[in-house]
Amino acid sequence: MAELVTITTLPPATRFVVRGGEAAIPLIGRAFGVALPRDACRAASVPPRAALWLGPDEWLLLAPDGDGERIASEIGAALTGAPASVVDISDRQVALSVGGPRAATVVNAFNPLDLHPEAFPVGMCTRTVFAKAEIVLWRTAADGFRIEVWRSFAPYVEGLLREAAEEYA
Amino acid sequence: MSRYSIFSLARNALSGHRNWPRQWRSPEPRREYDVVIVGAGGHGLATAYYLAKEHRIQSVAVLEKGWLGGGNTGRNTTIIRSNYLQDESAAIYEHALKLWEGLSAELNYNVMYSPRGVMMLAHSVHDNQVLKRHIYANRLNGIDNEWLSPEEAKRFCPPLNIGRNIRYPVTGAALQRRGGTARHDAVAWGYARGADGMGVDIIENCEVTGLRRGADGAVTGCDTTRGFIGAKKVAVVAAGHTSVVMAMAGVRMPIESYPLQALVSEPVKPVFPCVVMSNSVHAYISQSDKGELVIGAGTDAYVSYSQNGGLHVAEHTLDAICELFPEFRRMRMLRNWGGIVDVTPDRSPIIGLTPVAGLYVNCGWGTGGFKATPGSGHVFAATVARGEPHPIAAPFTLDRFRTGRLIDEAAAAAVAH
Amino acid sequence: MLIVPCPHCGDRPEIEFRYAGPAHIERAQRPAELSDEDWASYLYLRDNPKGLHFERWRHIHGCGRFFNAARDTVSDRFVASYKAGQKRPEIPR
Amino acid sequence: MTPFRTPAGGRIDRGKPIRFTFDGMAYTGQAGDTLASALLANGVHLVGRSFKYHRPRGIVAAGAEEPNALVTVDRGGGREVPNLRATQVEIYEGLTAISQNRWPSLKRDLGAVNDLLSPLFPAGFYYKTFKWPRSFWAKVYEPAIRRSAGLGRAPKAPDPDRYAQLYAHCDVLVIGGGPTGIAAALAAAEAGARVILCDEQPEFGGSLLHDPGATIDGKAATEWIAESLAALGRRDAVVLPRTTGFGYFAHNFVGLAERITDHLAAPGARQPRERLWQVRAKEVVLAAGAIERPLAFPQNDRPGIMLAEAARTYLNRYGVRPGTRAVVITDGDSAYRAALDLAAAGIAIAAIADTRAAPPGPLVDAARAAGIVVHPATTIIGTEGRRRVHSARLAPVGGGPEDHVSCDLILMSGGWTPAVHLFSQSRGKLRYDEALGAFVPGTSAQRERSAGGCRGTYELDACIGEGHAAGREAAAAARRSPAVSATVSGDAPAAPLPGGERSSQPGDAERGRDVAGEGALPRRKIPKRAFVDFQNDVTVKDLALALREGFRSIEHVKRYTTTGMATDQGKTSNMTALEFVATSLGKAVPAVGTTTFRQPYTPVTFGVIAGAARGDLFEPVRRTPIHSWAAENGAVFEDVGLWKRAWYFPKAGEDMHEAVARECRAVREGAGIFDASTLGKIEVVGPDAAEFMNRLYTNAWTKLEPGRCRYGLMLTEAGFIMDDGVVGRLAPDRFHVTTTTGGAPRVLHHMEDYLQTEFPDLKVWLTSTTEQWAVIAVQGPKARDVIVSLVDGIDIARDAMPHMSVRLGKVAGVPARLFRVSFTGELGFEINVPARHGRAVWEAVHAAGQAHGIAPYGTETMHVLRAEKGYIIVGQESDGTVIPADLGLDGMIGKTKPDFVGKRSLARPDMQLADRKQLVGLLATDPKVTLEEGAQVVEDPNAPVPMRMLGHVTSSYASAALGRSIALALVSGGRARKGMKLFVPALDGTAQEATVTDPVFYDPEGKRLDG
Ligand SMILES: Cc1cc2nc3c(=O)[nH]c(=O)nc-3n(C[C@H](O)[C@H](O)[C@H](O)COP(=O)(O)OP(=O)(O)OC[C@H]3O[C@@H](n4cnc5c(N)ncnc54)[C@H](O)[C@@H]3O)c2cc1C
Ligand SMILES: NC(=O)c1ccc[n+]([C@@H]2O[C@H](COP(=O)([O-])OP(=O)(O)OC[C@H]3O[C@@H](n4cnc5c(N)ncnc54)[C@H](O)[C@@H]3O)[C@@H](O)[C@H]2O)c1
Ligand SMILES: Cc1cc2nc3c(=O)[nH]c(=O)nc-3n(C[C@H](O)[C@H](O)[C@H](O)COP(=O)(O)O)c2cc1C
Ligand SMILES: [Zn+2]
Repeated sequence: MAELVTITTLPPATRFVVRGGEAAIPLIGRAFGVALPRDACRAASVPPRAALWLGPDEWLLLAPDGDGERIASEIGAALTGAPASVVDISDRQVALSVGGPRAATVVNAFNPLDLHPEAFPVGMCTRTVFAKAEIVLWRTAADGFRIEVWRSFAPYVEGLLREAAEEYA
Repeated sequence: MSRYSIFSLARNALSGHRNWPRQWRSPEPRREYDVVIVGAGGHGLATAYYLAKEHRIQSVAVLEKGWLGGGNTGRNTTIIRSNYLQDESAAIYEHALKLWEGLSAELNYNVMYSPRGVMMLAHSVHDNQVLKRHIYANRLNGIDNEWLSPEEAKRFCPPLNIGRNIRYPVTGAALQRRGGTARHDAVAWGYARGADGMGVDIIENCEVTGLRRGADGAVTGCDTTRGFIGAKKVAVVAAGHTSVVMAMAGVRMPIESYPLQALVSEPVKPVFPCVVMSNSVHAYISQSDKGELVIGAGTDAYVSYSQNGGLHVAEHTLDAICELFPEFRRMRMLRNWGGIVDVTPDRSPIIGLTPVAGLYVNCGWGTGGFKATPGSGHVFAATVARGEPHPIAAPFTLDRFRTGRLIDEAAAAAVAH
Repeated sequence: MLIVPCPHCGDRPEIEFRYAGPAHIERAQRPAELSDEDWASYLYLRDNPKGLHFERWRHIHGCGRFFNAARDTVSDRFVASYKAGQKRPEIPR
Repeated sequence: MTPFRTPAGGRIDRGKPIRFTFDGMAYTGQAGDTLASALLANGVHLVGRSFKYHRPRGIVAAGAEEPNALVTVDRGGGREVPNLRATQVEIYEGLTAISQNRWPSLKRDLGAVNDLLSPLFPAGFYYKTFKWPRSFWAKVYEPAIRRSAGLGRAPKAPDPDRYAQLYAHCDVLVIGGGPTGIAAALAAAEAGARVILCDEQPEFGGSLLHDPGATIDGKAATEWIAESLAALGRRDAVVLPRTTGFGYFAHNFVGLAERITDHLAAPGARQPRERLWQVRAKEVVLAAGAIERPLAFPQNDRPGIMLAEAARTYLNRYGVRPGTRAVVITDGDSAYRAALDLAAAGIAIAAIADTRAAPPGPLVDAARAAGIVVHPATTIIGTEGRRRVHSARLAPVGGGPEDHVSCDLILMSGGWTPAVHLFSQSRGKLRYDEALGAFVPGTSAQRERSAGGCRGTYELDACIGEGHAAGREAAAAARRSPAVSATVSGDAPAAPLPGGERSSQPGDAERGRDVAGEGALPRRKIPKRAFVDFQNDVTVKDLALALREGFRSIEHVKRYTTTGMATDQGKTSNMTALEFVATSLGKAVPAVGTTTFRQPYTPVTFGVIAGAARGDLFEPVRRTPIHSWAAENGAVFEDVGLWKRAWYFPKAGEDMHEAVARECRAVREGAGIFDASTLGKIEVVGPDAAEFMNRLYTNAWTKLEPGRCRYGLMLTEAGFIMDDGVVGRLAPDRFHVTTTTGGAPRVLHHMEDYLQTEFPDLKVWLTSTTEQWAVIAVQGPKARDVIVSLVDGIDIARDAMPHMSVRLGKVAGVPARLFRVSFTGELGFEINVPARHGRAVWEAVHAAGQAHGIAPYGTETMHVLRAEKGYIIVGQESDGTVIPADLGLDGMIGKTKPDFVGKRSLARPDMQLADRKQLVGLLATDPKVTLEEGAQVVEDPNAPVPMRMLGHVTSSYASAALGRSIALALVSGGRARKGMKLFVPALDGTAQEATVTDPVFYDPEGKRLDG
């Protein structure tokens, strides 16, 4: 029988927080290769890269580990004259994946959002809370979530996920 | 007023308790009083009592929109202590504590003041520093407060978990032995009975809806749901509703009203001998004489007059209670309620005169004014009677927000570095 | 736990937000020119109404934005929410 | 089978006997029994003692409203729960139940003397006495009162069980799974709604479970239930048995408590004991049924006296005969159904006493037809029997000859109370229905509707109809308007809720509730010892006494007599009390009003609310990337906010003092290495970055060159010091801002606040980088020598990289931001590297430092070193009441800046006073004495208490470098007191003399920084 819930730590990644004025937004998207989504709480992805809307002027860019310098310089070059902030936070956070038929239930143990597929469809992402920690939650598949969490909070979030998954083991 | 004692109780038992007199009357309001007090909470009633008793001002009405004692006085976790850091605070709370010690006798009403000790827990080096600073200051102010090691704390409160395996192990505690609890309702009732016995009119179901001012700007009385009631002086003691009442006289206040929650467990036989407070994990707990664990939760984060709070606030508190007292995890919550607390920017009260002649205010006690009830009423009565602040009340002016001379207990507890 | 309407993200649970006090209290362009009274009133005096309240919230664990909302402080019902900088809406009493 | 079991019928499993004990006696029940039904099946009626008078008490009800039958269930190993209602405890093999509040035994309870003394204990007796002598209260009286209070005992060992939590959302939440609730859930699910249906009982069906003759849609009720539940399953509805809706909060947020393992003999190891459901429902349907009301007649509390419907439930649902010969006392119809069912089962019905003059209707006719004697206009004036009732005394309502009827069961029915608890918690307004003699839901305050019994509708068909309609409408409403926050049903305006109706909600609780005026109480004959609140032993006489003493508000009556304050929260008593108060005062019931309904509906375990929050999951434990190295190298940690920080690194045999002295020496003489990763970091980027910094910090930033750093001071708008930290300018439009460890989130929030709401025109953006960087501080005269071989691409020579500068390059092969800064007064560097490399770079530096005697040091040494230099720590030297001038930091204030946050406040009168507390050094006259932090500073230690205090010691250490103790203090007018001798009293009555000095003790010229 397939497991009802799987919780795994994902490999290191390149991450940027980009923020900026209107003019910068399309430029960043073009340079990064993924247009920054303008709809609230939506992620856009052109594998292996993705851009997650975090706020009206804030996005989280995800890319494979090691791409950081190239991305920084490409975006930097594209941004001539358009003010923006591009900050490498690859090491600020780590990622967990929660998958399986009970994935949403386990996330909902400590996250208060409605994770019904109609309310939180694949491709939706948002900063939110997980018990006493802040996370970014991204639904990557019908029964799969990626959780981005600040490094020092990760053991806590993972511990709670495992605690919630206990009864489905 | 008939005196209460074991003899009167026995005598009345023989007559089937048919002859007990009313504890207070329900008079019709008169047209005018020397002093009208808005709000029959503990502070308002105590003010009336001391006005009549110590200042011989007996033409006093206490107007209450609901039932007396039904505000925060009737819904607080009853913790009494005086081990405050700032001299000004220490003075007023200690003044109150001294009055608590004789209050049952003074009122001929058992308010069940129970000096069972209030223990404040430390959970870090920083907490130790802050609590010790309190102890040093308290001692020189003549207030008892002592430092306990975790083991001593456990001896004083056997259910306490001083294990090292908890998230924030207990690193020590400050104990004020004279601190404790009292029966909140009895405080209101005892003062009501005492004031009533000296001729004060306590008028329930009488909401103040307007404050009238004369040509000279001074107050002349109150519009109420039971008609206009004239007054030479009006003293507002309306706790969570201070802003609402003061706005009737056009005075804006440095006050915000927040819901503050508390809860009780089902009653059990005595297990918890004292009061324990932990500021850093946010838990307050004692056991009432009836057996419930009485637990204070936090304020909700937003201004509200709903007398109701969110489950997550109580949840946060019970997290902490279960961590410190793991044997209570199987206990059950019986009732959870809220009050409306009036919070000032420096978390200290405002007692005294206002920009409007004849209008006095006593408010801002926020989450901690029950313990001050006798002291607050005592110094406020003097302030209202004399028209100038009682020395103990003097630092707690409205004007301190202009000058910046705040009395900030919370800030002095400081932040972690 | 309230549901707070974020003008950017929609209805979200209260624990994602931080309440940030009354709205539309403007900081003076040149505070130095204010009297002590006026400055104290800016810093400390609050309407604290029982009823309709214009207030600030920040969707701190969401989009991160500060915004304004109108809420009844008796029923805790939200009647409006709008972005920071927008005008206070007319709300029929 | 046990003696009182019927030969057939009921919903118990007759094939599955289950053994359990009660007070050590072994009994057998059947699967499906509650403890109450199993005890009754065994003929056990005496199950508890009352709170105050220790009167023998039996089982009154069959559900959540039970006031009397409270027991402790002990599963061993800390799994002990007091005060459980026997009517809700499902039996399992080996269940151990214990009665409460009796000593030495339930049958022979010494506390029962209280009953004899009861004349001395009327309501509120303790307020009137125990005041003399004063010292006796705390030592004698109060302990005695406390001992006799309480019911069960609190568990003594930590609870080993786990508790789960879940947030859930749905279109329609249905609370109560009787016929109404099932119909509602089904209708909603069929309309396509996401549905959650819960019931506190193990089985769905509610009243149908004891109504075997009932039919729905032409089917037997049980069949209808099974089919309906199957249909709900097919539609993915969440159906939760053993789940109590306990709290209805704002914005349709409802708390449910699910009991998962308490009914199991051997719970699975992975199963949580209970689960907290926090449900956000677009619409709620309340279908909680109604609760039967007891009657307040004299001696109505004896074992064997129970609610009529409860007796019917025991008979029909559990196959138990609760007696052999019953008297029924009622003022309505429904008790006749119980009488008929009992009679049919062979229980003699000695009489039905009906207080109505001429009870009408088919049920009455049916009773008469069955040969049951019905006495109209008859009431009950007393009962007899000590541990079980053995007779009833009946008499005509208006008085007259009395009739002694022997019986071992009395069924009482005083009508029905709709379960409006959750409706009322939702802040809906109740309406008093004269015909029903009960409060029913009036205007809703939230998106909710009530149906069936909890709305006063008792006909089965009508209940089904209402349930259906409620479910259908709720589904439609959920579809129409998905937002929970901004609407209530009907889209009412924002104004406070309309008046008129009686509210029993918080918020209005303190709004005018009538309190009767002066005037005599109508004289009424008060029945003797007629209990209103069984659990708290409140009698009609107590209520009368409260009224006589002037307690007129129902809230006062509640608090003075404690009626309704027991663990059942007055489910069976509140209406009786209220009606008594109303009639006594000559007022209409709604004019008196109810007390406030509060959560929880029934008690909820602390553990399920706390959930998984324990130990390391209580709050996040934040560890730095270097934590593991520190742990492996013997560090002792301290909690700083959520962080664990290395406090000191003792070597074998060293105590803290010795370790710190050694660490300090290492830094002053060679080099030390320190984990500063917890410092908050914020990247401030954009063309207006410098202008933004100008407005948020006291200092001026415009002229700071890229590559240089500056110490920044941040104030609150009230002018008090909020935070500080070193800020490096990386580029004209990019600052690397550091904050205190605890201040990081607060500072970012504060910055965002001003940026978004006061200065939205500034083009600058903020990003937290606290956890991006591991920060390794290398401090000491050899610091440069230690790192020079590891640094790549940066010239770290003395002049190439001066104090307070920042460079980008590589350290130990890793991209780094290298700061030359010092918080020790020594030459120092702070190496910022991406967190994942933190430990490797630390190890490289540590290895490179071996040649220079490098030592790892912790926060304690850091504190000592900075104190020797007079550097402040926000939160230690400052405390939220301190302004820059107090700390001698006026120099940090950009004099030419027209404004910054906090500037205006510094001009307020109090900020100018000469007697403000100012930071100074304090040197104890005895250099070996380390003053205690927090101790007060005074002029005259012999002055009388309360003594004037000048300030306090903020920091105090033994300084290895200076070979003596040092201290910093905030002292009133301190700077003008330099050279003066002051005193620091200790707790033992002695006092230390100390001299006021400059706060910089070590290298006052700052030469070492330039090393
Ligand atoms: C949950 C909770 C726990 C607490 N715990 C503690 C504790 O452990 N220790 C402690 O010391 N303090 C505690 N407090 C604080 C304490 O309860 C209050 O500070 C104190 O009781 C205030 O007393 P008061 O008489 O000023 O106010 P209240 O008792 O609130 O009295 C004010 C009265 O004014 C009336 N009123 C308002 N407006 C009008 C009007 N327009 N017309 C007529 N009447 C009006 C109100 O109805 C009310 O009765 C707690 C508070 C709460 C809510
Ligand atoms: N006078 C009368 O004749 C009379 C009186 C009352 C009831 N009734 C009968 O009762 C029925 C009423 O049906 P109904 O469905 O409205 O009520 P019900 O009593 O059949 O069902 C209510 C259900 O709600 C559950 N419940 C109550 N509060 C709860 C909570 N907070 N959380 C979880 N579950 C909770 C109860 O356990 C019960 O199963 C009808 O069949 C009617 O004939 C008759
Ligand atoms: C110290 C204290 C102890 C209490 N004990 C009980 C109790 O044993 N039973 C109970 O039902 N309520 C108890 N309450 C709560 C009151 O019933 C009530 O909830 C509170 O006074 C607030 O009023 P409200 O809920 O009517 O708004 C207690 C309250 C306090 C302050
Ligand atoms: Zn948002």
